[in-house]
Order: sequence, then C-alpha cells, then structure tokens
Amino acid sequence: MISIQREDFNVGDEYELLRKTSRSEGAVVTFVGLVRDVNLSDSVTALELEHYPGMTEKVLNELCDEARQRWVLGAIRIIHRVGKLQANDQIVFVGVSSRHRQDAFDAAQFVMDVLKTQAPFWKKEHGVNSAKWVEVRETDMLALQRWQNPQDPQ
Amino acid sequence: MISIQREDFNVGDEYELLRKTSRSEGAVVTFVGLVRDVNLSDSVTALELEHYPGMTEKVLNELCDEARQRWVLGAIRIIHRVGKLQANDQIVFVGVSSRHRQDAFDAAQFVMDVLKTQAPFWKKEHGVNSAKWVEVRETDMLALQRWQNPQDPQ
Amino acid sequence: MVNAVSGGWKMITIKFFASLRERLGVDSIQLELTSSITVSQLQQHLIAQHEDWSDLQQGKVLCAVNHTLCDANTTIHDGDEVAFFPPVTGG
Amino acid sequence: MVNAVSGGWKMITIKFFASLRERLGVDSIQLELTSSITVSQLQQHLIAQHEDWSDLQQGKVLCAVNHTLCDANTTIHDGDEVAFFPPVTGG
Repeated sequence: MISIQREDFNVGDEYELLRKTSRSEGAVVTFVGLVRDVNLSDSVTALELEHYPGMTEKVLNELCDEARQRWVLGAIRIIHRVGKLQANDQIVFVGVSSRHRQDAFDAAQFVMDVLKTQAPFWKKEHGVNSAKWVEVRETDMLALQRWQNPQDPQ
Repeated sequence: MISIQREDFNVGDEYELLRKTSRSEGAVVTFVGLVRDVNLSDSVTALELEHYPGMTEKVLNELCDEARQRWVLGAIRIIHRVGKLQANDQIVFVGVSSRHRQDAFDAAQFVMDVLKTQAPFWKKEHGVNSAKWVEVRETDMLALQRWQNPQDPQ
Repeated sequence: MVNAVSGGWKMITIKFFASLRERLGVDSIQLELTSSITVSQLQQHLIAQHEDWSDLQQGKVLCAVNHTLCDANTTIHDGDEVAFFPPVTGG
Repeated sequence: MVNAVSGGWKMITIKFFASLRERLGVDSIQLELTSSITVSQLQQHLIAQHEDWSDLQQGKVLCAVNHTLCDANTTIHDGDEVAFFPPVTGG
C-alpha cells in the first residue's frame, strides 16, 4: 500500500500493521528518511516537498509490483510526505516483510533507490533569507545502477 | 546499545529512541526477526532460545564496534530475546541510524549476518510431542561471506 | 504541426514542476495539436514560442507522457498529459 | 597434563550448550590443569575420560575460550573459561 500525504506517520503503528499482515513472514525491514538537522547549508530552516500528483502514485505502485516480481514478499508499505517539513521531521517510510531477511533488505533498498531517482518528488530548502532547490546527488544515480545491471551478483 | 532479555520489545519505542539520538542522521533502518507461523514443521507450537551469558554480550558489543569501524553510524541498537517464544513473537531487533541510507542498510545487514553465525544463541523447536534443535542454514553461512571477502564490491 | 488557436484536434495539457515551474513562471498550459508530434518537437515549439524558455531544452529536463517517464522520440497524441521537470530529489 | 583430582594449578571451567549440553547431560564441569594444553588436547582428554562423549570431537562443535571463538590449536591457560557448543542458530 502506498500513501502520499501531508500528515506525519507513526513508525510503530506502521510496523505493527506490517507484522499483523505478515504472519508467515519472519523478517520485517523498515527504512525511515528524516530531515537532517543540517542539510546542504547551515541556514536551512525548513524543507518543502513538491510532487506530481497522479504520476507519483503510478510510479510507486509500479515499484511495488516490480519488487514483488523480483522477490517473494509479504507486505510492502510506502509513505512519502509532501508540503513543508522541519528539521528531524519524517519524510519517507518504506516497510517490507518477507520469509527471508535478505529479500526484505534487498526489496527495501530497491524501493528506496528507485524512489529516489524515479518518483516525481522535489525538495526545496528554505533558508532565513532565501530558498534553493536541492540538486540531484550522484550517489543516488549510482545506487540505482546495481538493480539495472543484469551481470551484477546482487 | 545491546540487550539480551526475556521480555518483549516495542519497535515503535525503539525507533523513537534511535531517532531522538540521531538528529544529524537522515536514515534509520530497522530489522525485526519474528517466529514464523510455520517454522520447520507444521507441528511446532513454541520456540525456545538458549544463549551463552557473557559471551553473547561480548560478541554483540564487538559486532557494534566493528560496524562503527566499517561505516559512519549514528546509533546502533540490538535486542535479542531468550526463553520460550510463540508463533509471531518478536525474536530480534536491529536498528541503525546513519547520514547515508546505504550505510544504514549495510550496517543493519552486517549486524544480522554476523549475529546469525557468530553470536551464541540456539533455537529449539517444541512440537506437540517432541522438541528439536534447529539446524544451521547454509544461506546464513553464505550471507556472512560477503563481509569477509575484501575484493567483494559490496 | 501545432496550432495554439483552435482546430479539430483534442487539447494536450503540459505541466511543469519544481525549479522548472518557477523559472518558466507557469504551472501548466494547454495546446491544441493538429497532428501527433514527438516530445523533442514539442520542446522546440515551446522554446520558439516563448522568450526565456530555453530551460526546456533537451538534456536539461525530464519528460513524462501520461505519468510515464519517456524520451525525446516519444510521440505525443491528442489528449495526452505531458510533463516537464528537473531530475527528482525526493526520499 | 590434566589432573582432575587436585594440584597447584588453577581450575578451568568447561561449559556446554544447547544440543551438546543435552547429549552430554551436563551444563558445566571443572578441571584442574597441571600445564597449559590446547583445545584439541582438552577434547581428546574429555572424550577419553567419558563414555559417549564422542560428540565433543573436533569438527562437530565450536569452542570459545574466555568468550571468544577459537580453533583447535588455541592454548588453554589456568583460570580460563572454555565452552563447547554446536553452530549457532539465533536471530
């Protein structure tokens, strides 16, 4: 299940839901992305998240489908917040359950790597006197490659 | 921080503690291992976990130290339960925070792979009429190898 | 090829996001097509029609047609929703 | 080499865990050493002294000395805590 929302989410509740719907799965992996105290610049006071309604949901649903084709998974949960966020606020939640811990870890990483490079979200950093769109990070593009390279042992 | 305990743990509380102590870290990864509905045999009614007091704590503390040498991490939390557990009970919690999601994922997997093969815990499955010690899984031994092979691209 | 006035063809919607939206100063526009065109042809047309829309040029922006990422050679049909935006930075 | 009665040397404690503990029917024993020996020598001694302790043989069990995993050539000193156990299955 995927959610794009302005509201915060509760990781404990999300975990318990994953656990409840995963009685045959022995492994639950969760990832949470937070707004760092210090992002690109010391003067950042808030983060604003814009998205492309409609396309975001499509990309994330296709991402869940692709993860299920690659691994045998129980539940998949993706939550991504939009709107204005403060330091230490939660941005994104990914939770995956599986019979095998390796599959749960791989699927959660896959979802995050693809989400970071394919899902239409954009971050803008608000400083005291200015605002600046966040630039793409090279490491995020590299992280994606391992899932695209068929000769990769992964 | 590490805990070996008979009592259950609350993943939401553990996550919030990790988050509170990780204000400069943008990524939190958690892993939970659960007793499956169906383990090795359909007749399993309970799992019993034995450990080697003293050595377990030493191994897990050294494991945290080694993870910190390999990656730049914020907080590391390991909880492992011992005693008698039922189907769907929580067995183990690993939580890691880091500035970089790849480091958080890698460190959490490393901790689980080493814990599974080096920490002195043993599982016994109780069935309706019998009990049986769990056998070592080949996949757990293989999972460990990637952290031992220096030429592995990881 | 493209007719911004009127005709027998359906409208396409073109949306802009994030830094691109701010630089162009517009959220979305509608265009009436007189024939199918490619993404690349649409970009050329928009840049020719609008002063200071050079940010729209190939290589600087991503394009999605009907909510799916596509490349410059993708054909746009009547009724399509086209979107241009910078590389994504969510998560 | 090994003296189970008494002597001027400190005792070592030997612990057994899980299936090995059940098969040997004992949690732990104490031995008095008259000299330092290796893990492998200790295993041979225990197997020779106890009927049906063949499960203790090299290759079937892991050994830790003072809470650290070690191999058959590790030397055991007076006061050490030695443990034998099957491959671990936690997590």
